[in-house]
Amino acid sequence: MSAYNCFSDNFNKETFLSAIDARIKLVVVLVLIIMVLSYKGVMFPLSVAAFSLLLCLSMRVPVRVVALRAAQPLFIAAVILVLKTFFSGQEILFSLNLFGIGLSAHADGFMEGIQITSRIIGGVSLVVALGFATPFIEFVAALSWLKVPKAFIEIMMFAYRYLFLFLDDAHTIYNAQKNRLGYVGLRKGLHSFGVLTGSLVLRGFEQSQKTADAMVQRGYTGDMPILKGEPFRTAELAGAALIMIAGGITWMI
Amino acid sequence: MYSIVLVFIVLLVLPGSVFAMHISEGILPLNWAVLWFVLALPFVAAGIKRMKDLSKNDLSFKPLIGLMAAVVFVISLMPIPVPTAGTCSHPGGTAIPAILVGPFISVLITAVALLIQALFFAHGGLSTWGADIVSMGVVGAFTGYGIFKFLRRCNAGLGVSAFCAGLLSDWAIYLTTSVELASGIRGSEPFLPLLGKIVIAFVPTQLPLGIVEGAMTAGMVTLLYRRRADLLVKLGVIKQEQAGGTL
Amino acid sequence: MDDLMYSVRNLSYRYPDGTSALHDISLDVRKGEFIGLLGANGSGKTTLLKAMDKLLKGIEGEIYLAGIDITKLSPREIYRKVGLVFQNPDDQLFAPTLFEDVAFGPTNMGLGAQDVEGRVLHALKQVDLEGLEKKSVHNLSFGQRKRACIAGLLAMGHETLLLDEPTAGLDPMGEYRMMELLQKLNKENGVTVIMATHSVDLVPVFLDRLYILSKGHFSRGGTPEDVFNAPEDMANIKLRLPHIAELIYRLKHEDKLSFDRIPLTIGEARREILKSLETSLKGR
Amino acid sequence: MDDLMYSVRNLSYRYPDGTSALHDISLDVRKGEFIGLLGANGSGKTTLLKAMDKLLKGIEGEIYLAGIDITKLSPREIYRKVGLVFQNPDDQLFAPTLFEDVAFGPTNMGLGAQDVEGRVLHALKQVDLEGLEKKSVHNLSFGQRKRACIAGLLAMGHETLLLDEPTAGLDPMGEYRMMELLQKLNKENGVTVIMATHSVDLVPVFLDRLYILSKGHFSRGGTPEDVFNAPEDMANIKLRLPHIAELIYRLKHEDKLSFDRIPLTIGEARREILKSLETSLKGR
Ligand SMILES: Nc1ncnc2c1ncn2[C@@H]1O[C@H](COP(=O)(O)OP(=O)(O)OP(=O)(O)O)[C@@H](O)[C@H]1O
Ligand SMILES: Nc1ncnc2c1ncn2[C@@H]1O[C@H](COP(=O)(O)OP(=O)(O)OP(=O)(O)O)[C@@H](O)[C@H]1O
Ligand SMILES: [Mg+2]
Ligand SMILES: [Mg+2]
Repeated sequence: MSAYNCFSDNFNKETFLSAIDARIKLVVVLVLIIMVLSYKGVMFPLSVAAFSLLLCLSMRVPVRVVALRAAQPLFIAAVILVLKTFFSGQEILFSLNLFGIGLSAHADGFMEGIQITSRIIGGVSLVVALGFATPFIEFVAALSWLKVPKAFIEIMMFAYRYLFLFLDDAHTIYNAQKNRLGYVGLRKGLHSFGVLTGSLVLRGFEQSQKTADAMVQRGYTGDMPILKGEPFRTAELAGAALIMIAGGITWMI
Repeated sequence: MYSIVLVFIVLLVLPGSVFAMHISEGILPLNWAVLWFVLALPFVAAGIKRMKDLSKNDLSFKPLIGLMAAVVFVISLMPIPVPTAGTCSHPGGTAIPAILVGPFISVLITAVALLIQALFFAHGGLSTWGADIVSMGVVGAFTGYGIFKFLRRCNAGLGVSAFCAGLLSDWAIYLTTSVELASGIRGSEPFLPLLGKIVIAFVPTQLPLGIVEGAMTAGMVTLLYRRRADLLVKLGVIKQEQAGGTL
Repeated sequence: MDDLMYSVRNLSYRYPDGTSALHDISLDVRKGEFIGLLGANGSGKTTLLKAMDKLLKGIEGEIYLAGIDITKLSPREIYRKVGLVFQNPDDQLFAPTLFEDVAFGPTNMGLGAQDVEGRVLHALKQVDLEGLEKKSVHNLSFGQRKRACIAGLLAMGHETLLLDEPTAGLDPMGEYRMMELLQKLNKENGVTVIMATHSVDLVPVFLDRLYILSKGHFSRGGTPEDVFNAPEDMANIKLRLPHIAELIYRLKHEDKLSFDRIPLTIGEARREILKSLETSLKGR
Repeated sequence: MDDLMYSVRNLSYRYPDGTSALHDISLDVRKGEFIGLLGANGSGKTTLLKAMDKLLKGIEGEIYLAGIDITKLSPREIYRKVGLVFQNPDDQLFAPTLFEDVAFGPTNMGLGAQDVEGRVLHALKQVDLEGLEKKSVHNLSFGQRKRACIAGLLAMGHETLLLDEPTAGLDPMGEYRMMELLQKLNKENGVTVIMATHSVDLVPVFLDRLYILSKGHFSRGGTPEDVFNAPEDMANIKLRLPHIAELIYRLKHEDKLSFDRIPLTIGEARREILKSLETSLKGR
């Protein structure tokens, strides 16, 4: 199933990037995102995007997957660009006539659009690269180092473990229903969606009881143990600082 | 004006999936991103607190919430074909936990699902996480919960109440998303006309999608009622004397 | 050859997480054969069966079902011809009650209510689950759920069955009865059966031909006799001899009794032991 | 008697949906015993094991763990002493990766990271899963998941293990190795083992004592010899003889060879066959 197949975690390969401390990766990405969002202009976000995409390629993530991942945000970016160019701004760049509807492109609108678009491209590529370079577990450890409440992290760990199961379930039930012509016609379709959702929720309930039993039996008393981070490695810290400084300089130019 | 809207709609709905309810990374400038975070945080914190209280005496409560988050995650990624727009879109799914475990915990559940989606699916984003929590979590959950409780108090049936909760929470989410989007990409434009354009652009997908979401929510509650009425009683969705009766 | 039910050509598959589960697998199954897939845990049996049911995306190589490339068949066309029983019953059962679950398939096939009921009751009887129709599938014991899965397919009357360890978790009698049932379907109704299994003791009694998987490769194939005739490298493929064969093997090699061949079933073993006895008596 | 590990007194249990799964069960297990529960599908084995691990609410009767009524013990106190492996691995594995799942127990016991890692790696080695530490549990094959569950308990070093069909779904070699591992824990470390199983062929080789369940009642108990010595009513309890016993039984009753007793294992069978041969030779 496609949703499952393009999950980033599936593409974690053992690369130099996945070996880097997740805390460092997370902080670097957050800092770069803030720079991208606060930058006026397009150069910085686009160079960040180029940098992140290169990283993805170096991790041997299939280009198709990266494209798939970025497709939706890129599409939104395109729409915003068109919207901004044609429907806002004053300085007319050119006009065209589409099926009798007059449209004018505006230079200032276009500039604003480009600005937002580049922000999206930069931000999305950073997050995509982070997703591919960080196994879930290390991400969780990094969050806990960032003082995200433990209860939140626990919920996230449960969710992550079971969402694959439920994705499979949803897929199975959906196919079974389709085979039985469950989605022919509006009424039947709506009903089938209802049953599908209900079954998933029910499965969630029943599985959670079993999970709790299994956990109690192995010493669960209400708190999940979370991996403790190792001390930072100086080389990685230095590398991170270098990237952030380089980013900062590019940002200021 | 009308023609402008028309072109815009065509632009939006034609190629593949459109604006889902998620606001993707980078759309919001820093100031707005921060603002939505600040708005979202107290709700998430309240959700965590409430969950901690409830899980003190019930060791299976945290796993339950975690698994609900997984379920919401899956539901909010289900591609729903929207005939009027000729595309697929995703439901929000927040009304479901809102009815079952209350609005605050639902915000927490949504926040968790959104973070995983942002990181490993590039749906939504890190900097727009706050905004997405506010729309899909806070607004979605409180609308769904409020509507459901209100209708139940007016003696509406379980299915009907759930349907309306799902429908209205879906529409409320999309209104909020539109506001967030409009303010985020406004630039030098006036705010209200842009909001209008976005809202109208959403209509062909979101009107029918709301109905699907209503049907899902209603289907979920009726299925639970038929098969595990005891759970609904335990969660306080219905009262003991209502279990086993007719809808 | 047009009596081929399945023909798998150079099939390879890699899971999204990078695990390479099948390498260059080719196999042919003729109509009406009863085939076993054996192999260690994680050797790829389940993956192969799933690929044959077109449940995996992104396979390399080709799979032909009755001569037609399965990539050209819709799920509906496949499920009409082929039924797959999953290894874990919980992956398969989803309707609220046992009756509804088993009725699901026949209802899909567009049968009338009465027909459906007849089929469901018959199928439940075949797997010894009469009387539990109204029970929620979730509340069945593990072995009962396993039986329920099989009933769900029996009720549909497929011409080909793919079974992923159909007897795992069944009680000893149930295991035998299930194999007898499959044999009956195979012999009398001509159903082609392909099953993954770990029960080496049952294999020689029921199966026509075996394929042994090892780490995603075919390590060998043939009749049960062929396969169990090289006891030395069994350990590599995590197999062992059937107990009966093991006994005779030991009697032959350690106790130096004379046996012409290593029997695999109780019936054969009886004959061989009697024969060996005869020889000793004569030899005297 | 204070060497009793478990003492179950008149235990009955009815599931919320009305199914009466256990009636008036009493059993005693001494420290260091290796006990098997056998019985048809749905006879109540899983229910009994769950009751013994205090996972069921509303049981009738009493269960004593090392002399203490388990209703008086907190979950924490129970899990310190007793570990249960569920029948369906998917009910048991909950952490994202294999390593974490196995590490869950030891971490909760308050061990340091290094200790935990040592235990996890050792446990994974014992069940032949080295090298898969980072794999997501959801992506393991069925048999691998079953092994993972067992590793999760091994890593905790319990003094009593309850195992619900620990070898179901394991490959033939894996099954033997698992039983040998349990036997080693039992003999060398004095671990009390109580396992539900359908593998009649393995039972006589490894187990000290059996209890047979039938529709929620105890139908009989005793050593493997006692139990398999009444082959006639095996069918009622859905059991069969081990293959070896079946062979000798047939040789004795149908082929009229002389055997003093029905052996249950390959080793015994060899001796008996040689003895019988001797007798025939002499008789001539
Ligand atoms: N969904 C999955 N994602 C990634 N790897 C998987 C997945 N399912 C199975 N694998 C891996 O693929 C290999 C083959 O698995 P498969 O389930 O086909 O084995 P099997 O022969 O059926 O084993 P078993 O006897 O335990 O059922 C194993 O190494 C397993 O870990
Ligand atoms: N959760 C449940 N709710 C209601 N009935 C149940 C539940 N679980 C099991 N049962 C019923 O209780 C009886 C005993 O089930 P149990 O699971 O203990 O059998 P078992 O001996 O473990 O069988 P198997 O060999 O198939 O695992 C069965 O008739 C079963 O249908
Ligand atoms: Mg398998
Ligand atoms: Mg059981």
